[in-house]
Amino acid sequence: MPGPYSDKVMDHFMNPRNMGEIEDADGVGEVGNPACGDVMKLFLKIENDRIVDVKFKTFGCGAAIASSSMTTELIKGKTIDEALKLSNQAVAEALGGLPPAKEHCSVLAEDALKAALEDYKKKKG
Amino acid sequence: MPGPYSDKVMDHFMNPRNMGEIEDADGVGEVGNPACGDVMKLFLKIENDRIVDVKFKTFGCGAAIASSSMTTELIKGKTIDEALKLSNQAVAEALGGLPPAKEHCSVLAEDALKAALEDYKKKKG
Amino acid sequence: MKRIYFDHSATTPVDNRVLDAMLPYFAEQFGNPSSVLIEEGGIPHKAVDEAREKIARLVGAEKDEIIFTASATEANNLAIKGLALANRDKGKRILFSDIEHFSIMNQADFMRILGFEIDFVRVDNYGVLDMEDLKKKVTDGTVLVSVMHANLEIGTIEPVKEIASFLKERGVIFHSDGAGTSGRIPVSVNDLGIDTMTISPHQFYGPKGIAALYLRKDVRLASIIQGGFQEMGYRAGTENIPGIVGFGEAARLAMEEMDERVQKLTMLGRRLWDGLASSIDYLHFTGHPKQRLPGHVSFWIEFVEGESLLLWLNLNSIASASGSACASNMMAVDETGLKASHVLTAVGVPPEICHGSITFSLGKDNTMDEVEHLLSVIPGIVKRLRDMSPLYASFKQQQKEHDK
Amino acid sequence: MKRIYFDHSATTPVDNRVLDAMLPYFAEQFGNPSSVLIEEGGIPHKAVDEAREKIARLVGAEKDEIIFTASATEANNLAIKGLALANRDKGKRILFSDIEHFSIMNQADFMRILGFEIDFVRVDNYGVLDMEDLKKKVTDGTVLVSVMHANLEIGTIEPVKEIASFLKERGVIFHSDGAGTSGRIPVSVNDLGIDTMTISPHQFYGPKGIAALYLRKDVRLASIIQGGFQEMGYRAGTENIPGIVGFGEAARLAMEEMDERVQKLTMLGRRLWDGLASSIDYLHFTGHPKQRLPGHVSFWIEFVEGESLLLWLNLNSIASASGSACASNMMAVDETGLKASHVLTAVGVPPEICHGSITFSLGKDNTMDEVEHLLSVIPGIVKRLRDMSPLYASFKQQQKEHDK
Ligand SMILES: Cc1ncc(COP(=O)(O)O)c(C=O)c1O
Ligand SMILES: Cc1ncc(COP(=O)(O)O)c(C=O)c1O
Repeated sequence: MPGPYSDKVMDHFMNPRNMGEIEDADGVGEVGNPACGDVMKLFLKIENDRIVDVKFKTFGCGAAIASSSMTTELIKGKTIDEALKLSNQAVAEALGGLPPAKEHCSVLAEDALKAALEDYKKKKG
Repeated sequence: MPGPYSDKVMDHFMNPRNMGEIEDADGVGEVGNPACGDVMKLFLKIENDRIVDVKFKTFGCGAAIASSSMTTELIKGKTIDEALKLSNQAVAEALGGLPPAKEHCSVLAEDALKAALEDYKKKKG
Repeated sequence: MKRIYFDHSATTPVDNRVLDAMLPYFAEQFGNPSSVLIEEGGIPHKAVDEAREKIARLVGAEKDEIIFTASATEANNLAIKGLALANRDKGKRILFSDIEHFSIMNQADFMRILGFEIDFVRVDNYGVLDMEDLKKKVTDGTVLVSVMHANLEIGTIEPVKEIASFLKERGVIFHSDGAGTSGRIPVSVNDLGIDTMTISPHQFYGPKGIAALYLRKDVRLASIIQGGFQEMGYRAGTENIPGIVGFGEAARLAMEEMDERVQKLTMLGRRLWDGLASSIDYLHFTGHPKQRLPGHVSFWIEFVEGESLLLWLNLNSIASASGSACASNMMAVDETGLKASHVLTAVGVPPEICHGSITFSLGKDNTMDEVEHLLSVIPGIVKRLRDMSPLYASFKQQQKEHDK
Repeated sequence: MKRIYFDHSATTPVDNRVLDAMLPYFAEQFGNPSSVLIEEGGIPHKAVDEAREKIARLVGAEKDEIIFTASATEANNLAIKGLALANRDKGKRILFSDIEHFSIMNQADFMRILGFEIDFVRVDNYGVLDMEDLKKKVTDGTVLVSVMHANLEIGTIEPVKEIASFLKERGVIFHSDGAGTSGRIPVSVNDLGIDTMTISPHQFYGPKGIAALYLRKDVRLASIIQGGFQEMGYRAGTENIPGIVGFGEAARLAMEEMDERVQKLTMLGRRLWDGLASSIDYLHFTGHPKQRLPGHVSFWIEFVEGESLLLWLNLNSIASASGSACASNMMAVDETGLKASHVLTAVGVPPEICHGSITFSLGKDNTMDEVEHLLSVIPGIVKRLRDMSPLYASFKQQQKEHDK
């Protein structure tokens, strides 16, 4: 079906990777865009500065869910420094592009990741 | 074919009655409507106050030709007094009606008749 | 799987009988109706005439009270701009209801450039026009009021007759956008007492690219598209003959089958409504529970985002619509336009939780099996999306703590 | 007898290949392209996109420089009103050529209400724009000039490229009505250098009810019909999908078959021209003898009224058009509108003798046999009408006296 979403986006929307929560997460980031109504929550498990597990929960549109899912795939196994370098463009690109009106969803995913890493740093003190 | 003109109009347009000139006419009337470009010329042969022959020439649209033709039919054999009573509505009615934008053509026919009768009276002195 | 089309508010398929009526006017009877003096123009001219008659009959009007336009949008633009300009000696103040379609709403700026003042009349939580607010806002110098006949997002039918009778007393012109009603439910312009009404055939199995404005005799209207002498001078341009013929046939069929269609839609709609009410918690219906379009069921679900729900329904072969900001502004050039539906906001749904709005609008060819199929799949989708939602998780958490 | 259609300036039949392309979009792919998130919307959305591309290619434009409208008339209205309103900071003065179509001309009053000033630029006796008059009339504060690409009544093709280049220097926006040219002769908007151009598919075997405005990138345009987000915000309303698809296909075919069509029309047109010149006296061709549309032959005949000639041709199975006041205002509500064509008046034909004007506009499916048939019947008709004419009688009389 021709539509505004790439096959990649639809794949991640239908089969989200790493959906769920981590009970004893080392870092949790929750961000939201009230204009659009998306809310993303990212849970990180970190060992030796490396993201060993990641889960997400998202209330939002197709692009928001796919961006969250893709982000978890992109950072799993990465070091914190590597993860910090992840840009929203990279997320959008990995998804095969997002419609212009939906680019903010990948920004939201980047923001959620930053917030979770921030939280991790704060918790670690 | 459905069109703006009645069958009667088309019949008189295609087969105009009394088309031509009368060389030694007793009355001739020529009228024109410069706005539309119609010119009508009516020739009367009158004996004992009665129209014994009538012919017309018309430069003009379908309605103008049909109105002229119908007028000649309606007045042939009539007395002058009877002919003077012929109204443009009567001409239009006899034609099965004219489109609103063409009603002036029947007026023109009435005018041509009046002018020809006027001419007759003038000539008679 | 065969698609289940529950989005008749967006558009409807052209009825095959309508298409058949249109077909001769493309390649065979292709003439220009303005060329009345040649044979080629005669039959199309007559066809336009006959279609106009059928459409007039559908809404109880006279033939020469129907003006063809290219869309409901254009009809709404012709009505607002044309009535305001032609009657500006009466006043400069125009009122729109808060839930008008974009094709009314988005004229506001243009009208202000023309020197008019636009104000808005409130609706209640069912989307019904607030008569008290209207009465307060119709001040001296009010020339025109526009209140739609029914809103296609929430299904509410407005008290147009009551509004018309009040406005008539006050000498104010009244336009009603009937894109959601004419051809769908019985409409009589004289009974309603309106001055102009938009009629949109692609909402009732007619073609796209054609619509009409009903204009009550002796109401003054200016044209917005000038040119040749078509449409009694109100709207120039060579006529869309096949479109007009199809419109006429759709109108004829709508009139003939009206009772049957309404009855069926009422029944299917009721089952859908009840089924949703009993199977999904935290679901809120929108619009008026009784004064609504038959076969129209609209609602929002807490902790479920509309676009995602719509996408999942689509993946399950069900076509629906969503007033979700994300869904309805999908094709915007950027995200600046992402606002929750003004209609849902107007009926008091808090903007931060109305993103789950969905509209099911059924049509004459839908079946009870299709309704039952929808009812069988939607709970699973809702569960799935809620399971993904951090909002639902914390709500459940709070609930648990509260229950302790 | 089979009809002979020589009135392709009024409209053309839809090509069967065009109709075939349209058919799936009525009852099957009927979705609303705005509903991009459901399957029903996807294919129509893509179809609109592809059609836009084909139309862009026809005139050498980019895809997003094409705005769909319902008619050439609407495109002309969008251009004049939309360009003037969006650029009114540049000036309030607008120029039309003296021979623009009604869909430009009749906007004058509306534009004056909006505060603009309209002036007119002369043409010469061939209908070619008078460049000197243009240069004189483009004064400071001139925001917009509209000169059509070709006039369908007299066939003349205007020096649009020259006009565009002058106006560009002066920073004045230039609209050209291409209803008579695009799809008929090769058109390149970049080569011509125009800012906007009207394109009308029912003039080249596409459907009625759809047309387009080419809008050069970064030229500002205001909308005249507001509503949803269709057509990049320039023109709201649910798209006429079958119409758009048919338009696209007609554009593709026109491009593919352009050379062939032009060649054939040129040849048929030449034969018709020469045949008339040699068989009918006191016949005056109108328009430019060389810079004219292929297959377009227009003239007036002294002592022959146009409507009557047209009616007789029609009775002989030949469809033509007449600029005769009587013929072209046939459907006026009363006779007040009966004026000789403003085009013929502008090219210097004295109003009292231009009632015999006739236009033959040939099409791709006409044949040499049809041309020969016309040539064989027209002298008899002319004789018949002249024999009825009192004007011809007195002319002949004068001539006789003069010859003595
Ligand atoms: C109530 C109402 N009016 C007008 C319109 C505009 O219709 P169109 O896009 O066909 O012009 C719509 C579209 O859905 C509508 O719902
Ligand atoms: C040059 C020109 N422009 C515009 C138009 C208007 O076309 P339409 O009636 O299809 O809107 C015509 C109609 O013949 C025309 O000749």
